[in-house]
Amino acid sequence: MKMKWVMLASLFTLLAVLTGCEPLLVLDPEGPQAQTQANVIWISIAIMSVIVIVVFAMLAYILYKYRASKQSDSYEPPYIKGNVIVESLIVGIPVLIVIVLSVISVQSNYKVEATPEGYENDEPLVVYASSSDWKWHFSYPEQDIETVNYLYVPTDRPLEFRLYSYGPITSFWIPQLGGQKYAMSDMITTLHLAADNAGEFMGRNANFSGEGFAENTFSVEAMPQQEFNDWVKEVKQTADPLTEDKFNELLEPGHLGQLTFTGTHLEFNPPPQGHHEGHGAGSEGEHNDESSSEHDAHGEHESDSGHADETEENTEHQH
Amino acid sequence: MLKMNNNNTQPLEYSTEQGRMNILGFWIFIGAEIMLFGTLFASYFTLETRTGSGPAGAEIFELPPVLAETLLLLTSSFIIGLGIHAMRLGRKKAMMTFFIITLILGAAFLGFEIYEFIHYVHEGASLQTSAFTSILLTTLGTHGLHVTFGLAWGIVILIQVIKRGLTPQTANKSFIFSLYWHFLDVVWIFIFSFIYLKGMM
Amino acid sequence: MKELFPAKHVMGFIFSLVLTGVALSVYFFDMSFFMGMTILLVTAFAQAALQLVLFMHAGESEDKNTIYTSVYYGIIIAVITVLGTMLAMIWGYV
Amino acid sequence: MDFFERFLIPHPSPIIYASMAAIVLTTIAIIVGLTYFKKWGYLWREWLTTVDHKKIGIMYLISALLMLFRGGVDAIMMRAQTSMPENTLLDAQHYNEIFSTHGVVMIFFMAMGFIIALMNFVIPLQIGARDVAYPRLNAVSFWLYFMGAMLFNLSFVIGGSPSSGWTSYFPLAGSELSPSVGTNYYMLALQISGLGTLMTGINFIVTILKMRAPGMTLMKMPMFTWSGLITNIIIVFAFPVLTVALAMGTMDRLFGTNFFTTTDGGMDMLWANLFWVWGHPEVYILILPAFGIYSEVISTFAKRNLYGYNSMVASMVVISLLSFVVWVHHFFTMGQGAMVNSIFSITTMAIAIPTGIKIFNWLLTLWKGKIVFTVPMLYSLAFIPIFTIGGVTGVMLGMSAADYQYHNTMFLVAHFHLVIIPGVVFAMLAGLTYWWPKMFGFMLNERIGKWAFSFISIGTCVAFFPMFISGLDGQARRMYTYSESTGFGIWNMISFIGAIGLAIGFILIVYNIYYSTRYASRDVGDDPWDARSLEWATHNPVPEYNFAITPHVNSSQALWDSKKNGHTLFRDGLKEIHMPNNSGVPFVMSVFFFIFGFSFIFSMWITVIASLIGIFACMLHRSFENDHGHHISVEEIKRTESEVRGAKNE
Repeated sequence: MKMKWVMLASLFTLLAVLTGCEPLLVLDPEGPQAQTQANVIWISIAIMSVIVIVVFAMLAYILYKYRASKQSDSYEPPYIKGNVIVESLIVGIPVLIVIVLSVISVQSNYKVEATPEGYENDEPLVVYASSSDWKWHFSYPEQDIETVNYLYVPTDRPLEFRLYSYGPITSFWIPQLGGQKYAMSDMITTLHLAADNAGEFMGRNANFSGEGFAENTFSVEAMPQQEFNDWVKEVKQTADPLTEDKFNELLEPGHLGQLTFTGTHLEFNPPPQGHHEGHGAGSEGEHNDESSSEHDAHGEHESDSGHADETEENTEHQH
Repeated sequence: MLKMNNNNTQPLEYSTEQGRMNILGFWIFIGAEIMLFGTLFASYFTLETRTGSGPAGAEIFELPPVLAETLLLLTSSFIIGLGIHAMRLGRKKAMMTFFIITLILGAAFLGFEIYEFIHYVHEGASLQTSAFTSILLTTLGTHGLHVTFGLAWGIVILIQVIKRGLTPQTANKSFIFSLYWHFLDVVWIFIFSFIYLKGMM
Repeated sequence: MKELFPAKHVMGFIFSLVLTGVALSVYFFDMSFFMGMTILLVTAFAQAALQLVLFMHAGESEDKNTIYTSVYYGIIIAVITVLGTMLAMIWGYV
Repeated sequence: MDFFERFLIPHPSPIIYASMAAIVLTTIAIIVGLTYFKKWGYLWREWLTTVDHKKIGIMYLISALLMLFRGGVDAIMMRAQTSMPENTLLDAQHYNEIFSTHGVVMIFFMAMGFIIALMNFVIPLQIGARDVAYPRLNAVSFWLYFMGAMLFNLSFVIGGSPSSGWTSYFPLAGSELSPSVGTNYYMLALQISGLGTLMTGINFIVTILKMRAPGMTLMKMPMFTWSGLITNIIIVFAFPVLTVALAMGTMDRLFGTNFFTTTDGGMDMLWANLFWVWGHPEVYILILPAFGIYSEVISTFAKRNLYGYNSMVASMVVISLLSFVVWVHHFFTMGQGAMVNSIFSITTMAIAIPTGIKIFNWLLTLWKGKIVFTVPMLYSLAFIPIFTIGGVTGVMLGMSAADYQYHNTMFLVAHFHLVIIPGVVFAMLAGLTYWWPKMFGFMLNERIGKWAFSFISIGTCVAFFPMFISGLDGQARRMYTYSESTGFGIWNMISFIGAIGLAIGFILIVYNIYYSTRYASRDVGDDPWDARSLEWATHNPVPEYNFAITPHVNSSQALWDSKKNGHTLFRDGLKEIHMPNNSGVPFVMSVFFFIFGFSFIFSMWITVIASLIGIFACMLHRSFENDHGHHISVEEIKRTESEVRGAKNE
């Protein structure tokens, strides 16, 4: 009996905290995608709470009512094989719940995979976000600048992140703007986000990627378009250009602070083409304007040499 | 199909309870093997076009040796079927002859496969060349290892039949071995169809 | 001698050779990918069924239900694995 | 010297040196002890060569308990490290090794060992059989599992542990980014023990299908046997996938193939795909036997028949199929698009339906019952609410859009621990306590057992509920440290306290075993719980041949019917009993497998070939061996039976 109260109490603490004054990052959305996800989470919490409460109540009632200490010694529990109506109810109700949840799930899936709601008519800001052990490189091809470990974004534009990795699989995650997506070395994945309000958000790699994983974070600052433009202008005036040598140096395993460059690494170290190699037919028109085979070879060569450096450094790193 | 509702008409390999359990257990093992090769096929189809800097299937596949391997294995599967038939007739000599032919055909199959592998390596398609060649040679190699193991197993069983004659135990082992051999043929048919023919289509 | 070569086995063998021949047509004739795959699927599964029933005697023992269940289960799960893998690894992106 | 350098641990620390010393000392102590008490012969005759399913079950049990403590120590260290922000108890590399080995040990060697232990001991008894279908193969299975476990644990002191997570995602686990031999240990140890598990699967399917007592049709099997049958079917069809994946991973690491590399067309996500094609069914391999145990325990202590037997069976069959079609939900965030995610989201949530049916059937079994709160029953009752929370959060994770936010966070960690701990650990503890008298002939102390239960169940809630919150607040899993400003500190501290509670609970269980072994009464009768199924119809301790006379069965609760409704279980007279002989070959063969695995890990090809020859020699020996077992005469059975009864009358 004791147990149940502990559990109920923990559940209520959970709910109290979830609804409490200091909102949890995931449930404190600052963009339409995170909003969609938070809505799905709230709806599912609500439906699931009903199930949990029903099960708890039934269990508590039955345990209280049918405990042996309360029954007479002569009581013989009956033999009950089953009952069609009861059994169809315990099948039927879960089926209905799953159908409802499936509809919600499918709708929200298409929502989070598309341009964010309310931003459909705007040209998205494309940012290439690539990870290397254990940092993030953000390339702004439109602005022709690149940052490391921090991200400035305008608030009134949809954001289209193109993710890939120099090394292990990582997962790009800004909880308050929207859920994560993997960055992998052999393909580009696309994540559509948007920031409704200005503010500073936490971003990180969520997928375990080795020794420096815990510190593999970045900061995100959303600001009005005008401020963003000013920042770009300032970067163009003050930052050093990103050279190939410099970039290869950056790729070496380790942690770096926040860095800013003019130019992007996309020119000399292009991202993997399309989706999976050889299956990118559908996406090719979407993403590339160059002939893919030439670039593939080039890219491979580049990442090869980058990789060799990495391994060397890796062994050194582990002394 | 043979009817066998009572023990008198039951073939020797089914005559003991343990024998019947062994046969059933082997069938379940075949279920697991279906999944093993299913996984290899799933990986093959996924990696099929990922040839990196190496050759694609159409560039290295050659029909004649593949066709020879197919015919050899199909025939050996037919012959071992005859072997089991002879065993059920109690004709030990005939059965052993069929088993020996089966094993010879199996060895010839392996010979062709080894030739094929050498050819691939020659064409610059080794195990390390690309994802495609890795999975190609692994899938073929897994089947080839099964055949090799089958050859050794078949010889061991033949020796036992020679030494002990057709007892419930040796008959049971021979029958299970025939199941294994037929199954390898089935797997080869899928390799033939979905690796070679699909690749050369 | 004749009793060593039961007609059913011989016919089965000839039939499997024929099926192999039909499958080969995808190599010798020019046809669409869809058509070729259909032929291959039909001939491969027909061959497998032939081996299973005729040569492997899948249906002869008291455990035939278990045997068929095990084989079908294996085939179903294997096909799901192949298709699901293709879906998640390749088709989903196009 | 180069040759020996590879055996060194890359990052030694005082903890590791201490454990090395402890392992060496324990080994010496065991060897000296065995020699001093002259127990080598006993050990060899009674245990190492045994083919008796009961003894094999007990050996599985001991190994699983040992592994529980190995994995548990890992867990405590992890929780201790993260209990405070910026803690420096462990460095990143150690933390990574510890969470990797924690997962592997707990899933493969603790949970699998435990379920196979109980299946081994109970299923043949429940179906009224003398042994399993292939007793010799059963011994091989155990020894392969055992050698796999030992091999994996050797990584702690020789060569270094794996550190890329229990899932070993490539390319992180590839030879470039994980150059130490740790991941080789992972690949080979799991391969060897997986082989053993596959054999167990085949063995038990045949046992259950072919060796049931007369009258026991499929729909009259006890629920634990049913769950065992379904579990083993899943094992047979899931483990070959792991075999292939591990083989490919090994080849990538050692032979330079390109399956999961990032160059030459390799595809890292294929590993994740194959791993989870096996991995999701594995979850049900673990949980279905637990469902079976709960069905037995709840029915026994509610003094009622199991409600909705048919729907219980049907739901397990549905689960066995559905478990193979949901694996992509482990990587919804891979970018495969809304369509694929929607398909797998729906199949994932669909699994909740048969699982829900089972929960309600248990509740309805309790209804109108006469509920006794024994220790096994307490675990079963605590399972229902905790598992419900774990289950519904699983449905939430199944909603793929929201999963983008839960994926890789502590929310996920909370979910699967709240499923696996009540779903597997509670069940194993319930089953252990429940069947303990059948295994060892005395009961575990109820009072200590209830204390242990309280610590474990409350500890579970305290340890894992806070993770839901820190997960939603953005704490990713597998982070060895975090900064104070994140605010995760308080939740992790609560978790650590819960973990200590769990540890105390497990120590109490060990104390209970010690205490009960010394002080408990040996006079417990054959059926101390007033239970319902056949295993309680034979004597305590169970004779070698299980049942002197094969029982006749008329329902799924045959013993209950014989006690209450006048059904006669034993109708025939005594007959000679045929039993299999012991053999040392399985043990020897597994030692060769161990050598094979070890040399493969360190690329020592000469010993690899030598051990392979050894393995084949063992197989050859088995093939040529003419071993038809032995017969136990009627007189001998009579003597044994009267001895057992005599012991009870003392």
